[in-house]
Amino acid sequence: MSDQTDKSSNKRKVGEVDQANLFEAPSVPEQIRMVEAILFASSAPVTVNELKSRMPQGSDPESALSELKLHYRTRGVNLVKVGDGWAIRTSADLSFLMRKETVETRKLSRAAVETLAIIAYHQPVTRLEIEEIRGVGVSKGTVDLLLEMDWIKFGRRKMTPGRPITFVVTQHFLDHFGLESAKDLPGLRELKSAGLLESTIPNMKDSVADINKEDADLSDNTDQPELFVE
Amino acid sequence: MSDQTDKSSNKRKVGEVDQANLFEAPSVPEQIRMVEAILFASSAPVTVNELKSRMPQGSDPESALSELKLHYRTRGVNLVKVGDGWAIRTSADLSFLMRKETVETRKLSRAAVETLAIIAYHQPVTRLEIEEIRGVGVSKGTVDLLLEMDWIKFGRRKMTPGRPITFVVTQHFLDHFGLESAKDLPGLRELKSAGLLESTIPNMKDSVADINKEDADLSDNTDQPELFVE
Amino acid sequence: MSDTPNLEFFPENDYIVENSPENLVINVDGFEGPLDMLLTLSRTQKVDLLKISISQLASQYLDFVAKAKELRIELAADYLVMAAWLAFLKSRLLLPKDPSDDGPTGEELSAILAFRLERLQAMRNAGSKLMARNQLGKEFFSRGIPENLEKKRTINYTLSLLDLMQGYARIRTRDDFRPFTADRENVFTIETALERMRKMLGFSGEWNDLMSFLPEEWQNEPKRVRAATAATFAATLELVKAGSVELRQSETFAKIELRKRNSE
Repeated sequence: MSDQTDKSSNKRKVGEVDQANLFEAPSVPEQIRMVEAILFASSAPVTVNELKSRMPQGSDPESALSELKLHYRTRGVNLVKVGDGWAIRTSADLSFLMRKETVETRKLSRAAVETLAIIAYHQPVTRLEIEEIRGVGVSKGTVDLLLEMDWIKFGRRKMTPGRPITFVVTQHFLDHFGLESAKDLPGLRELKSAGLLESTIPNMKDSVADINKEDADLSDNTDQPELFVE
Repeated sequence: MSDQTDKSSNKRKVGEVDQANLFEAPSVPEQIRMVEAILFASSAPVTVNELKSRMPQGSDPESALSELKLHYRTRGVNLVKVGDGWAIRTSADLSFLMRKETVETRKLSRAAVETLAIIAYHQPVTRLEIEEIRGVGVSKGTVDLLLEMDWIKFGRRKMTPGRPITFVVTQHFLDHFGLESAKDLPGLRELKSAGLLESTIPNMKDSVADINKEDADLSDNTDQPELFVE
Repeated sequence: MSDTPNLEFFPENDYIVENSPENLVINVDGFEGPLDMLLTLSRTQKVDLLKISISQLASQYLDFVAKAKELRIELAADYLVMAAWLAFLKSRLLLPKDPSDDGPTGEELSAILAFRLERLQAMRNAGSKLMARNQLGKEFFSRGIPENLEKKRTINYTLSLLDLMQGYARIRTRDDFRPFTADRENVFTIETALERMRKMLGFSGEWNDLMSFLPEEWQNEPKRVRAATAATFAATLELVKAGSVELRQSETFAKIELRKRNSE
């Protein structure tokens, strides 16, 4: 605790001094306790902004979060980042103790898993693009199920003819699979460098002469999912 | 963390040694992690027996619990005994964080504005009189809201049959509008010259408002409501 | 732990298809479209997907379609589209390249198909990897007793003095347009006054105080006096206008007097 207190002077940025003085922000250990309490109490991830809005003025939840992350690193519960939120979750290595808490979840069909994977790795992606990748139509039921599970949501429209709506994964998806962001999807980098995340399909009917991976990489940059543009 | 490891040798009671050897009980820090995770994830307080049954054989949840209790003593959440079970709870002093306060600015409803205006201009005024002036009933919600906002309060009873209670505006109301007294409210003539009244209003009405202003303090004037139905 | 997929989808080997077309017993319904079937067929070649013989794959697929036709199995349109495309691909692979033809070569078409198969396989693997991850509510858990966030909504009502005054003004103006129903008791209508005046004027040729025309029961309460006076005065004006009455007043605030006008 004491070292946290020592750090407090460094933590405060120069511009914040006035405000901090005005509002008498809580001490750093106290702020850590506050963030801890808020995160423990919530089953859903809490954003930094929400922490800020609930804590006394002048609080700096960000540094409290990094202290807490460190503190819980080796404990039975950990502080994890989920999208733009933070949550406390039990350590995955203790899952064997948790049989009792496990809730029976419905089994996803292969179509649903594939569709989910395509949305996660290709997002934002249109229904047509999903169908092109799977080589088969996507049933409404599959999309509805994923929407209902709050794993996918509608993204913005594509700037292509017809302005089709896109799908993206949700914060809840990240939370469910323990991902900090969609960039942390397993094997994403490899897939990308192998050119397998291209959203355009070489046209089968009048295919262009030089379809190869280099071209595929260069093609259609405007449609590149923003998440994966590096 | 390190001090917990050091303690592990002391924690094991003599009688348990054999069992512990047989089943290789987890280390004390590990047991603490387990208890921590189980308590966190459980939807109800967990008894020592239940902890024992869920943890690997040879575990000593009691000492893990007392370690945890000590550990969380000063933190944002505490380990508390609930009945014969144990649970993690927000520190009592931080319960104020479990409130999400949102401030919403709303326009007062038309009914409330009119009711308030009538009370301000005609006070002390009974509910029936307000209804006569407005030409429609006054809902309890409207009156309650104005009472709750501390803009109106009950005045004394009128000396008419049924001795109805009257309403008057409060000091808070006067402060809010920067008025010395309700008499400072502009009269109908001023409202008219400010363009707030239709010019078709007969002159008589102006004088009525002026009478009202004068009469405002003469209060219990039973004639008052009638002044405004002409 | 993390190697075990948590959400089962049909395991890949449910689709084992014997290499020879004779044994090809496929529940087409079990396939997720022609691309999925091609992917399954490609696995029978027991080589890396990158080294697969597209030509052989195309043949397998076309054999299947032929067999299905023979067995009068109805195939969905996209299976037939794929068959047509594969037949085209095969012909391109077999025929020597015509330099005047700027269409895609058989190799190019093969590359396209290989790419699509590879990509579908990649997505399938990604889905497995995703499902094999530790999942919330399975391997890791959120707080079992989440505390209810007490949502306290403070509503600040805004009201300016102007709003208040406008509200009052609104009521007062509205009164003038509201059907006049209130307080019949203390209302003396012009109609009543007119009727009364006409009767009284019948036997009056002298100047008379307007106030004397007021009914007795309207002469006590100030409020009633005011109402009756106003109505009687208005009625008098009507009668003056009609030419049946003369009106006079000697000075400001003096008595108003009237008399019946001679009709000649």
